[in-house]
Amino acid sequence: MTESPASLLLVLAVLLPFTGVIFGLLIGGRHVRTVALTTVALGLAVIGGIVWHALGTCSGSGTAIEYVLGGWSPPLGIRLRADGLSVLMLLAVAVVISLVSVYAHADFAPHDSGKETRAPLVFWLMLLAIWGSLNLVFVSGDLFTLYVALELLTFAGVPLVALDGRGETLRAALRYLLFALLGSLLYLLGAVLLYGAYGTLDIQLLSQVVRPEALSWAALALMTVGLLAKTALFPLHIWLPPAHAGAPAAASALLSALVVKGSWFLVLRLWFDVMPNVVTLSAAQLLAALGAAAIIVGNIVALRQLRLKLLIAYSTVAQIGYLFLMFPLAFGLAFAGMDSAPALTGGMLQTISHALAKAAMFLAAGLIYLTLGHDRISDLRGVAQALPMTVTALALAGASLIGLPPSGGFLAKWLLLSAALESGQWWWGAVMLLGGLLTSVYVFIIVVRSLAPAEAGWMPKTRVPQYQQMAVLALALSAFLLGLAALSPVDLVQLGRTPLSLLRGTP
Amino acid sequence: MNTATLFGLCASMLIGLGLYGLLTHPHPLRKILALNVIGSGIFLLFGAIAFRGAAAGMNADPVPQALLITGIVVAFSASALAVALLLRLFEVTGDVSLANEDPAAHKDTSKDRPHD
Amino acid sequence: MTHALTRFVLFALLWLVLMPSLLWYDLLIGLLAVLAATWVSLRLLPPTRGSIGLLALLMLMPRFVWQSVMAGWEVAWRAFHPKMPLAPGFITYPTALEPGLARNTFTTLTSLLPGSLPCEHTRDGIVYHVLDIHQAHLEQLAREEQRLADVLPTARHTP
Amino acid sequence: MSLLLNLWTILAVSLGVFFFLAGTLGLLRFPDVFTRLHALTKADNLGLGLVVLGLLPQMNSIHAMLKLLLIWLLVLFSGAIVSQMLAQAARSGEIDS
Amino acid sequence: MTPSLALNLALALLLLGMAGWAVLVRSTQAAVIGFMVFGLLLTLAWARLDGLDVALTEAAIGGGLTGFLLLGAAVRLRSVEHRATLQAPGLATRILAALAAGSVTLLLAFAVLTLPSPAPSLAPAVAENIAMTQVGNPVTAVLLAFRALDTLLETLVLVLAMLGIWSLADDRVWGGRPGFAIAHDASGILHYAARILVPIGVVIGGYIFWIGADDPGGKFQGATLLAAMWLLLVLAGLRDAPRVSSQALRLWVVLGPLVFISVGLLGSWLAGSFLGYPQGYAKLMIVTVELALLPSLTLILGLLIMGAPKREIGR
Repeated sequence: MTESPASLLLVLAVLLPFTGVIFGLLIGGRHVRTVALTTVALGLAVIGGIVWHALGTCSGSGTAIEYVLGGWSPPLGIRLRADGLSVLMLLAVAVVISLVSVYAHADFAPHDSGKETRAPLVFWLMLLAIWGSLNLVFVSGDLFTLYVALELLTFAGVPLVALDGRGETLRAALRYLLFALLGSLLYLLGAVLLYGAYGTLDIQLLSQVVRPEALSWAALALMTVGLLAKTALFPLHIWLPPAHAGAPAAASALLSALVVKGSWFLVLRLWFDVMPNVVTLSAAQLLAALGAAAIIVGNIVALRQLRLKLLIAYSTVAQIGYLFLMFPLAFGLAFAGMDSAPALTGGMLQTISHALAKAAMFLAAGLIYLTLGHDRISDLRGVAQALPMTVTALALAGASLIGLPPSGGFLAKWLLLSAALESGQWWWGAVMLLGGLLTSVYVFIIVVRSLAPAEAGWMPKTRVPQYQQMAVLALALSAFLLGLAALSPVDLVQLGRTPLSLLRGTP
Repeated sequence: MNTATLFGLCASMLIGLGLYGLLTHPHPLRKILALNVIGSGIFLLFGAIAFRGAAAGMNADPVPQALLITGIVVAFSASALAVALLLRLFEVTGDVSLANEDPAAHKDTSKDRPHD
Repeated sequence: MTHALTRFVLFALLWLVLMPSLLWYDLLIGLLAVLAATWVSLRLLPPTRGSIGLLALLMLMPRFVWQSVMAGWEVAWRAFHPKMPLAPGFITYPTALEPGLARNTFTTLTSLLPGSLPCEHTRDGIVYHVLDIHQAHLEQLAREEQRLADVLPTARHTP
Repeated sequence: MSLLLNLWTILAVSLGVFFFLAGTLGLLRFPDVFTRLHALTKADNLGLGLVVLGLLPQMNSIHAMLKLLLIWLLVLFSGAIVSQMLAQAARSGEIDS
Repeated sequence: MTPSLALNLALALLLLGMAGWAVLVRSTQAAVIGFMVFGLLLTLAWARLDGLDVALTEAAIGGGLTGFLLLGAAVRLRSVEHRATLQAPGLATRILAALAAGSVTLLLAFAVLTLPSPAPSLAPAVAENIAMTQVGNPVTAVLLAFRALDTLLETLVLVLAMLGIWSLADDRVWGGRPGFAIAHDASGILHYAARILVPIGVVIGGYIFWIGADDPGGKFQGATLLAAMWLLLVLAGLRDAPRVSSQALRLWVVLGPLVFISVGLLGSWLAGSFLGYPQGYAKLMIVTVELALLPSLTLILGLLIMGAPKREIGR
């Protein structure tokens, strides 16, 4: 256990964004953007400190960062804990949040009159709230605190979905809320059962006492189903496309790139850290089968979309599918007594590269909409002329989604593919390849259409500021260059983690 | 049968009832109500578990009871947000249907403005 | 000032009934709550016009509690009686009480009386629903109004 | 002594329950919303009062008794207000019997 | 069968009956009223399960405020009730839903029957450590010491929900007042009730709040009662709903969370841990947090009921 003053950074990572929300609300008016951007800058420093600290211990003892709140150690109290998975997610989310903030600088500017307006206040406060809630999801070591974190995330996401105020976005927001509430209730139900059975909600303690018995199995099933509804895994995805496509571009980027990852991360925690010895390979296969269906269905429906934003939203449905392929791969390897680390690393890379690439794509779509005044895929000509950087970003982000080298998506798929072959589950590899093929079709269509020259005399509807394009490009470039992480000397993912095969006990 | 088991079983049935209501009612307000029934069932189950944990001179385990208070408040906030959203939807569209809008709405019409 | 003091004492008594502790911090919180209540009460019910002596009102309480016993007994009798003797109807009681505080206090107290239920304020007076239209409700209401006016001399219209 | 007090409690609470029963019976038997309001408010007021009186000797301190009486008074007052509001609403046709 | 078991059994059956009514009855208003009765019965169930704190919270928030909220919505949506129920699902959906619900119930019933005995419990751990928190009520000790982080986060949940509701306003009326129903009849009975009851409610709310340190009760229950008093004032037309742009309102709303976080940070300085309390000062710090939370919670709970801003800012 490492509890140095630096561990207090975990508390700050959660509370700093929320303090920003409080001050933003209090000061309000035209200053909310300033408050938000200041908070983002401070938050970046905090996350930087955590990463630096983690890298320091990583080369040394290799233990997770822990913080026991109020000095009351679990099971009575609550502890925060950041292992490699948490640190990576903290970092990825911080990058996306700050670049989205840069992008949104002009879109949610204070009103000229100096009077407070609705959309900027809500956007900036909810951006901070999403950040704080996600950080809490990543570092919380307690199942009930995680429930509160899930609800915070939902309450921060719903106003962004409905930010536009039109009837259809309100409907999408309400549907999203109902799905999400059922999801968190099922999660809570599972947590209640676990407390009834083992008398603790602390993840570390629970993982030591949980037994493969009917009660644990029921809890795991309920919690997983609930979280899948929140993650929008096929067939529980129907709420996602209208909710994500109807929001303003910057909000869509937050929702699609980040918010769905919160509940996904919890599935990962439950299966890999809380109850690895309860999980069966067939359950993992079932999860991956849903993922495979999501990949196929999501991509095919995406191909049939006429509007860019809906296409990107359906592409999220498909990409969420990928995130679940790692489950049977990792458990397959662990069952066979092999090292499951590459599968886990592959899955994490997939998540992070999707977060970066999807944020880039939604923001790019926003710029395209501003320039053209519409986002019909059939009529994208002139875009490359007006927005060269944005189209480059779109292509780079697309390349990462497809999995072209040296993108993060490539490295992720490479690791997952080799895990599939190694564990003798080639069919998941086949699904990945097919998904990549389908993805490449729509990415290709979008890029080619945007490259078409505009009609003579065509003028962009709005001139897009250069820095917005640069923010999008930075996101896409990070996704594209993420593959170079393979060159990194340390595997941060495994920081403070016990190999799965050890947790399960030798088969 | 002891008190905890009795209320635990009652809670299981409440959760099932709520789930059925949530899945079958088309009216969003009924769905919100059903979610509240599910929530109450979960809380009651947790209460039964707390009651089983009576020890050290306490009539019930206070940790779940404290968590329940948090849970009830969170559930209320969720209901309030959902109701406000529903009323706003009614105000804007004159309807409360959650059904998918007709496929034509997915096509681009130049009059709508998805974002700016 | 006396009004404020009376109310303060009444609320302080209420607090002591709820929390009969003489520890200084309990009393401090109690003082805060009582001061807040007195302030709210003075804002909501300024003592200048149509003032109701709360103390005087409390003196009336026992009588109306007794009336409510009779009322319960009467309803139970009618409900259990096989023939269910009812002759319901509306009567209008022309009151001299000022609209607002005084009149509402009157209707609230008389809603406890046997067999009558205030339902509406009209220009002619207060409309009561009664269970038995043949009983002498108007006379009884007049007696109650006199009692109320005795403890609250300012409650009546100056004719 | 305590036997006598327990006897009093049983007697008074039973009587209270009897009046609650009367109120419910009236609710079912009486013809319209106004008469039902009579049944509900007046019988239940008395029922609650008797239950409170019955429970008084079971309280272990004076202030617990005062608290119980206070609850009764508050319920009495709220009941009087609510019955007037309901009667007004019924009279103006906002609710139907 | 012992009387106690008979009582429990009757209560459980009533609960199921009322929940069944709330879920299955055709009319939405009838369903909501059923749900409110269900909430009252649930309060009794909590008392049977020795959860007086929970019973109070359930009565105040679970049954009372939620019921009020849903009833208001049901009345407002009366005109679309018929249309909304037209799209009732077919028999196949109903059967599938019943199967899903039934299997979850069976799964849970099975889980309940296989819960281990003796039950694991943190009660001994609470008993061992409660002296250090200097509060007498174990539930309060859990809420404000052992698991204070959850309570801090919960206040943030409330703030976010309030912001979420405000965000549903029309742009033109941003900053205005919620369109909460108001009766301006100064001689009306509601008006009268508010003027008499509210001050009494303030004393009782203060008492419920303060008793929470050692006995069942606490800031949430107290704040709910105070919020109800505020709603009564607004409903009776004695006070208007506040402007959401009001600086004073916002200050009071964020006061609780802000003090909570500050006290937490103070703990990390003085006691070496965030939300830790230095020896001997636990109760003082807990009371400070609770006192700051009371007005914030009161306002937020009231605002959650009042809904989104609807009326323009009058000048």
